[in-house]
Amino acid sequence: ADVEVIHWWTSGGEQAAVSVFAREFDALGEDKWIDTAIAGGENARSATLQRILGGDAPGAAQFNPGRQYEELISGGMLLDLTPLAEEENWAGFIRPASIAEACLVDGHWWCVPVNIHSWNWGWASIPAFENAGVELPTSFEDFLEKAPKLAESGVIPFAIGGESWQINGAFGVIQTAMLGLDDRQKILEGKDLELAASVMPDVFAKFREFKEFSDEGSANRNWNDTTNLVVTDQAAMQIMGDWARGEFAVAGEVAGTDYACLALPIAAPTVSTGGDIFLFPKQDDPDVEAAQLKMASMMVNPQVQALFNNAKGSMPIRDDVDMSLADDCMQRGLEIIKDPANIATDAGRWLSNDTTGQMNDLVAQFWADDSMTVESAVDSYVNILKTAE
Amino acid sequence: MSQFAQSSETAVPGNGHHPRKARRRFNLMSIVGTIPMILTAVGVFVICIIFSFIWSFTNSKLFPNFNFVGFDQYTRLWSSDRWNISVGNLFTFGIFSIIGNMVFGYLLAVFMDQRIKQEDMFRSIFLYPFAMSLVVTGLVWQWMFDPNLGIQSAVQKLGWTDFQFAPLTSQATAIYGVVLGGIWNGVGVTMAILLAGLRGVDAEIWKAAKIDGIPAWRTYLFIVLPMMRGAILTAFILQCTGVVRVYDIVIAMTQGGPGIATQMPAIYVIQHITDRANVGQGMAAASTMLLPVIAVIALQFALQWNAKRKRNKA
Amino acid sequence: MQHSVSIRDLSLNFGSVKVLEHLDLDIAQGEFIVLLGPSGCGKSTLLNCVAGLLDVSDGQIFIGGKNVTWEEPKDRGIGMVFQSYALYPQMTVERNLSFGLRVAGMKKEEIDQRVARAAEILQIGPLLQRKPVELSGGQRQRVAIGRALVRDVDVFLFDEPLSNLDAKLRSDLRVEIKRLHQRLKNTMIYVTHDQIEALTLADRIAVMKNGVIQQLSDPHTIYNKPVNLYVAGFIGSPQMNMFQGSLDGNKFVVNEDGTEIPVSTYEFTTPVTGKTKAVLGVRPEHIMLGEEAKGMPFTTEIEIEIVEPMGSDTLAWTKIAGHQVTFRCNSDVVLKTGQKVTIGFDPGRGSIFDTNTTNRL
Amino acid sequence: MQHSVSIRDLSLNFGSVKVLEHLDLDIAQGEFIVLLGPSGCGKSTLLNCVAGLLDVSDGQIFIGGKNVTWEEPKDRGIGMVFQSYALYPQMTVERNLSFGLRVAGMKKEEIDQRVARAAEILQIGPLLQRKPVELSGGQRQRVAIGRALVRDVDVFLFDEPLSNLDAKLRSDLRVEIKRLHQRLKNTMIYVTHDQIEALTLADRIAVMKNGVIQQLSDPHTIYNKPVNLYVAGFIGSPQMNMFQGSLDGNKFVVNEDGTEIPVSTYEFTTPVTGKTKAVLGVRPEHIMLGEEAKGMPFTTEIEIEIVEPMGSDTLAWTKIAGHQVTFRCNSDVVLKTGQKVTIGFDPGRGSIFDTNTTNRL
Amino acid sequence: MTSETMSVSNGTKGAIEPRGAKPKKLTAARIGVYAFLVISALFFLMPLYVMIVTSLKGLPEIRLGLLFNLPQEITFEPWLKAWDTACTGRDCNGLKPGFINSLKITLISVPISIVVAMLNGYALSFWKYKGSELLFGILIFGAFVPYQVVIYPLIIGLREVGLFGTLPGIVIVHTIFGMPILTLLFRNFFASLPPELFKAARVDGAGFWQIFFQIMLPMSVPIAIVAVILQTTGIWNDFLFGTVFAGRENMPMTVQLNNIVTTTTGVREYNVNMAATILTAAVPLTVYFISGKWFVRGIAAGAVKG
Ligand SMILES: Nc1ncnc2c1ncn2[C@@H]1O[C@H](COP(=O)(O)OP(=O)(O)OP(=O)(O)O)[C@@H](O)[C@H]1O
Ligand SMILES: Nc1ncnc2c1ncn2[C@@H]1O[C@H](COP(=O)(O)OP(=O)(O)OP(=O)(O)O)[C@@H](O)[C@H]1O
Ligand SMILES: [Mg+2]
Ligand SMILES: [Mg+2]
Repeated sequence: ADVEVIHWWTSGGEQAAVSVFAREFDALGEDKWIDTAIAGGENARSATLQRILGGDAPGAAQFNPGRQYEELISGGMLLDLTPLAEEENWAGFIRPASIAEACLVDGHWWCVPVNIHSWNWGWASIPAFENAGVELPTSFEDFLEKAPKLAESGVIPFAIGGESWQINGAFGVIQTAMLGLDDRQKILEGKDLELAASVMPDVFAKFREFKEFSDEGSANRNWNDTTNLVVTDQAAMQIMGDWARGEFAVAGEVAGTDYACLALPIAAPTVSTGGDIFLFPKQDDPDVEAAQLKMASMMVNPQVQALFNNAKGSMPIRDDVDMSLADDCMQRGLEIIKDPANIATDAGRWLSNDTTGQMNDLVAQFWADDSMTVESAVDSYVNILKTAE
Repeated sequence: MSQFAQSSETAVPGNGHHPRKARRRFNLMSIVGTIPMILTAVGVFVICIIFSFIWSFTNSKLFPNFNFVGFDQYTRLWSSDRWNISVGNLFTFGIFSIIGNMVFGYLLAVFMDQRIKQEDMFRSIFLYPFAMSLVVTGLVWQWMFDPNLGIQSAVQKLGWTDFQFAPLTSQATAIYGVVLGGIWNGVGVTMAILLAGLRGVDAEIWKAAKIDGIPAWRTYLFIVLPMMRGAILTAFILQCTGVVRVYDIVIAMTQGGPGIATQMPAIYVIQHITDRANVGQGMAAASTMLLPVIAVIALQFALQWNAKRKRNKA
Repeated sequence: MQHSVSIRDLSLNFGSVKVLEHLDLDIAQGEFIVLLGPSGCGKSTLLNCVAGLLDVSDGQIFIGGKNVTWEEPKDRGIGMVFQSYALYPQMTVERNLSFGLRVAGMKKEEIDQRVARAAEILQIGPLLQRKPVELSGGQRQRVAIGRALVRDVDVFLFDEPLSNLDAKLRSDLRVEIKRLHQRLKNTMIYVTHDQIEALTLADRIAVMKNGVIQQLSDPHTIYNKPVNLYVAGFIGSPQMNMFQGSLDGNKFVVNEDGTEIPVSTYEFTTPVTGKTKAVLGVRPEHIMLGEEAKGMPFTTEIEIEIVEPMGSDTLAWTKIAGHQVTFRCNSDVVLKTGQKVTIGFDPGRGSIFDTNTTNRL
Repeated sequence: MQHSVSIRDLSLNFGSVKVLEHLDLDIAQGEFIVLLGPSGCGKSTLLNCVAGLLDVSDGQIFIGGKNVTWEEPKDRGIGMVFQSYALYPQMTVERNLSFGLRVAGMKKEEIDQRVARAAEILQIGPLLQRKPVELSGGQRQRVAIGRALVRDVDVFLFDEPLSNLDAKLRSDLRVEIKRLHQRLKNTMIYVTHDQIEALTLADRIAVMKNGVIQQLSDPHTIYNKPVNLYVAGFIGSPQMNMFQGSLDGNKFVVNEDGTEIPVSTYEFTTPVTGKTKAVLGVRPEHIMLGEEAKGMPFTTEIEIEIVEPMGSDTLAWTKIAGHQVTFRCNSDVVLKTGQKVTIGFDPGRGSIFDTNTTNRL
Repeated sequence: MTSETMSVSNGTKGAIEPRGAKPKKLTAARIGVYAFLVISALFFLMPLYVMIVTSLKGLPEIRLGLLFNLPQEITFEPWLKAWDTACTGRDCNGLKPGFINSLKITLISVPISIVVAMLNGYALSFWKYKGSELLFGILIFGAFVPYQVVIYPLIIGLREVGLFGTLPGIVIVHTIFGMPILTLLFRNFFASLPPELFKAARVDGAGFWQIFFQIMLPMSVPIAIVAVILQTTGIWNDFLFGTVFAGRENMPMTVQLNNIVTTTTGVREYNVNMAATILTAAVPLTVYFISGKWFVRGIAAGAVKG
């Protein structure tokens, strides 16, 4: 039977990646992949939810790992993948654990993780640093020391855009760097308010130091226009997820000569476990259900994972995948991910979208509004954690 | 007389008894014809509003539920910086964009009214933005307000190096940049409505004003403008609905930024209902937004009722 | 006798505003009734009630002996003509005329025949294929009448059908309506605030004020024997000349300067005894000039203030005993402003009203 | 003599439509001129040219001896009153009156004085603080006149000022305008299509047709000696009775049935020789009835078709020699439809026109 | 008439006797009028200009950031791509496929929503019943409710009648959301018609539907044009309802436009975005340019009264 898939992969690389899934699925037999692309995660997720509500659920739908779909699970709206997962022993090969946990709730598999995207990257323009006569940074402190020099040489030391998720992403990376994984987890998962109150002021204060080195035009810039500043050597560095690599590739830049990908924190590189998952809303038609299971199985298949992640530029959710085609930066990431100690679980695992949203708002406001004190920002931060569920 | 009445009554059997009570004729077809309206008004809007209120007292997350939590959602709403800023922005945006639209729209209408040769062309130019999707035109405006790409840099390159025009980059001015975009988008329709209103003004008023020696601008301002109540009201209502629902243009131009400086209540509502999966909070915000609208409409009804009562008395 | 239209105890309110209250009116078969009154007195409201376009608050309406109080307009056997013509703008004249018949599902031949007859009566044959915008005001009104005509009904209702036309057309169409009535012999109810129309057209005129019929009589009576001050003042152009004063035996004493006017020729409807405050009304054409004034019970010399030549006759304005007075004279007489002339009148041809009750004495 | 308003060789086109062509008109100081004509004949256009509200295509306009052809309206020394009143709706009456003066920067005392004077003349003192919506039609028109009055100008222009009012108000205000003229003695140019207004108000009437002045004379001449068929037909209500026929020596022979009417009493303006096709026109009030008809050069017995009692007099419709004829008689005479009566007239009081040129013979 | 007021007399007066037509002179006021209009027009056209030149540039040229410069090398590649080959998910057919869907949705929804609103306005003007004014008040109120608030009940309602995710479903949704403003428009229009027209038709025996279809409907052409313009724009540009209610087969063009324009993690092709936007706006723009004249006239025909 046909399986309609809602996703938000609409741009070049994404399109190639989704085509891998579709092609592979279609190749499995008479079942067909019906593609419904809706750009923008928000739009696509809303459409999925509303269509589930309207009794016209798609066969599969893309989500981000997190807590958004908790209610779909508890409401019994999703197909239970556990028998399949146990049969194929997903628990055995899906790594890191935090990615598996996104789908493994109360011992049942409710979704399929398909890739890993890490936020913890810094993208630096090597010519920009060379022109300013400084080395690539070795830490955020180091970067902030070198930044004035960079500014003098006429480049924007710290490139950032205006979208709140960009700002919050960079903030998260800096937070990870300053607190370390354990404290971060205590605060975000454990909601340790005291700890947050004691350590977050430094994070906010540090974060504000970066602002001085950003440019006037950042306020409304898209992330990729921001990346373009690095590509064209107008800016020295940007903190952005691993998808930024595509921008450099399109511009024909070569990692190591034209730009450098710094796994963050530079001293102890980590990988955050963002990424994509698919969930499979319950259907009336048993044929469709069979096809859904076939699709789930296909998505974790090692060959498919290899093809897919190479196309997408993301890391696979299993180790036994041939990623020899991947570029240097990704190879770096694949190295880092091998050690579970380097895994920075995506905050979305612990925080509801509502909470994440409030944090986005807070961080963006703090970034833009110089009159907001660190204290009041921390107060708000703690308060958000306190009321988080 | 009464005798006649009786005989006539009896002559026509089945026509009731005297005195016959008045019976309002009830028109079934009118109700049948407006079934869509009844369904929409009652079945959609009323139900929505009622449920919005109910859900605003629950902790509904992704889907609406009925776990009541009292006024928690409202407490959170009004303690949220973002909401407070949004409300402030709505007023700033509303006041400036409505005034801007009206003033600019009226000016355009007045100038269009000067027996312009190329009226068709100008009208099309002023109207076309209304037909364009804001998703991209917002982006273009963002470019044009960009200090490094847009108007500022273009003018600076012409020699005025001190020229500063990048409203969207500062928290203080970003909302006015959005206002400008909003005016660009909507002023054409306002112009068309006001132009229609202008053309509806009695030509003899113009003649009278000319004979009185009243300069054209004063005629437009003090005589004609107050005569265009219908047109102004229509334009005003259209704009109010636009202002309350303002969403696309902000998303396209600033995404609510810098920071949260240009957030709007509608964005707050929509984000909470959808991506942030906090329907309770979204509904609390929506219900709050509806209160002033309800107040205005209630006021309108009260005024009408009062005027009617007065008229009846007179 | 079978009345064509009977209105019994009719009341109508708009909300709390009472426009008509306990109104009775009987109209004979073939009679031409004109409802005359100032703007807002409820003429159109009454007509709309008869037509079934307004729901009455109380009372009944009979047409052709049938109680039609709650009947649909189309089932009442009426045709109606409006001031604004109310032609359907997108239809040709022919379709305008036939619309009602087509709606009723009448046969094609029958429709054609009726339209042809109406077109012949109203001489609008050449206009049948035009749209209303291509017609002049008079032609439009004729089509509007035609629309009532084709319905082949007993009762015609007219709501100020001529007031949108200019003076000349108005008088032409007035005659046409009169002819039409003579030819068709239908019952007609005609609303107007133009007293000339009322006087020339009506078999009987109902003069209305604030929703109440003041007087219902033939034009001659209405004009010459108005029942009260209101009717006297409303009918006649220029207005009847009014003298404020008091009756004292056979004399009418004008308030201002005590001028005495003998009223022994006047036929009182009610015997008057003692001194009564009263108003004496004299129509402008009953005031005579020069030679003709000589034999009149009351004569006086006055100075002409304004002269209004109207072609066929001439109006002159002056003062008698401190009251503004108009009189009408032959257009052959040459009058000049400031000229002194003798005028006189016979109060027997005038009207006398009680100042308090305003009723005719 | 110094003319108050002189129009010389005036032409006006709207695009290719020529509305006025080579029009000349001289108006004396203090004269009351009425422009009379059917709708669309260019009356308003001419008035607007004088007021400076339309730019003329050719020719000149002089007011008070000054060439004002390209002057701004406010500088021409004119005041204008419009059909729709054109009051500024949101201003009180007082501000309506004073707005122009205030804009011109006049001193407060002067303004107050002028407004007070206008209010006194027009008796609108108590209304000064009201807004136009709170006024009746007649009051509005009075305010509109007041607005022209305060300008203290020599020339008043009226564009159908009374045609939005009902019959009664119209005749009242007509008299007021006449009084105003007598009091102020300004030059007034008054546009109307109502011939009664024209006849009663004018010192001279200019009858227009298609942008051309047909006849410019005093009302008596216009009424009694129309220069052509058009003027004869346009003036007079009901219309002049027209007989188609031909002149043969001292006789007028009606086409239809060869009835002969002796015209020896008629004063020809041009000598007529031989047999000429002509139209004989007789005004309704010049047709006499019964006893009075006896001595007339032409008498006949007819049957009454329609009777229109108008209160002060009565119109009757009949046929003479195949022509529709109306005559006016005293309202005391009782006429009935179908009644046979003798009527007669004196062609010497009528008008005879050449059928071809339509000019008076 | 009004427009004469701005014409200014030249100075010739007094002794010299001017003949002939008033000399035409370009006065300061006239120049000011045109200057204002031209500057305003530039303000309005600027974004369109930027969009057009951007859509004709290659990506490298765009990256230079010279927004207002004309393209050094004109390329129509982006237009072809936007229409024909741009990928929106797995399918790479550009805007093309959605065009038909949008056309379908618009062509069906516009007349239906207009007829429904016309009926409402007609009933509210001529056939008032108890509560009809209240209904109208609620409707106007609905014009202020953010769409998303109303979506849940609508989804559930349409699900219950089995129309969720179908063409009739999306038509109903557009009809509902177009109703408040359109009803206001038509009500005002009908209220400005002479009531005698209605009365005459009643006397002629026509009922609710006959008067509506045979008399009122043909008369409301001017205002219907206004409604068509407003609705076409609204429905054609709708994204929200299209994604939720139309169902997969009927996804409107804006979904594809959005897919082309919005990228979360991918390269943005601005030139294609601009071309796509202009292409998407083509239909409403055409409607505007063709019927702009009627727009003002239609509004004048009654929408501004009352
Ligand atoms: N729909 C309505 N609602 C409330 N009052 C109304 C309505 N229609 C008419 N009236 C009032 O009823 C009274 C009578 O109105 P009607 O139209 O019958 O007067 P009329 O005699 O026909 O006047 P006119 O000569 O101006 O036509 C007026 O005072 C008017 O204000
Ligand atoms: N602005 C205009 N453009 C073109 N033609 C016009 C214009 N104004 C008037 N006309 C034409 O000029 C002619 C004269 O019009 P005008 O208004 O002077 O007539 P009028 O005698 O005042 O008629 P009415 O009694 O109806 O007011 C008419 O045929 C009219 O159609
Ligand atoms: Mg009436
Ligand atoms: Mg005119």
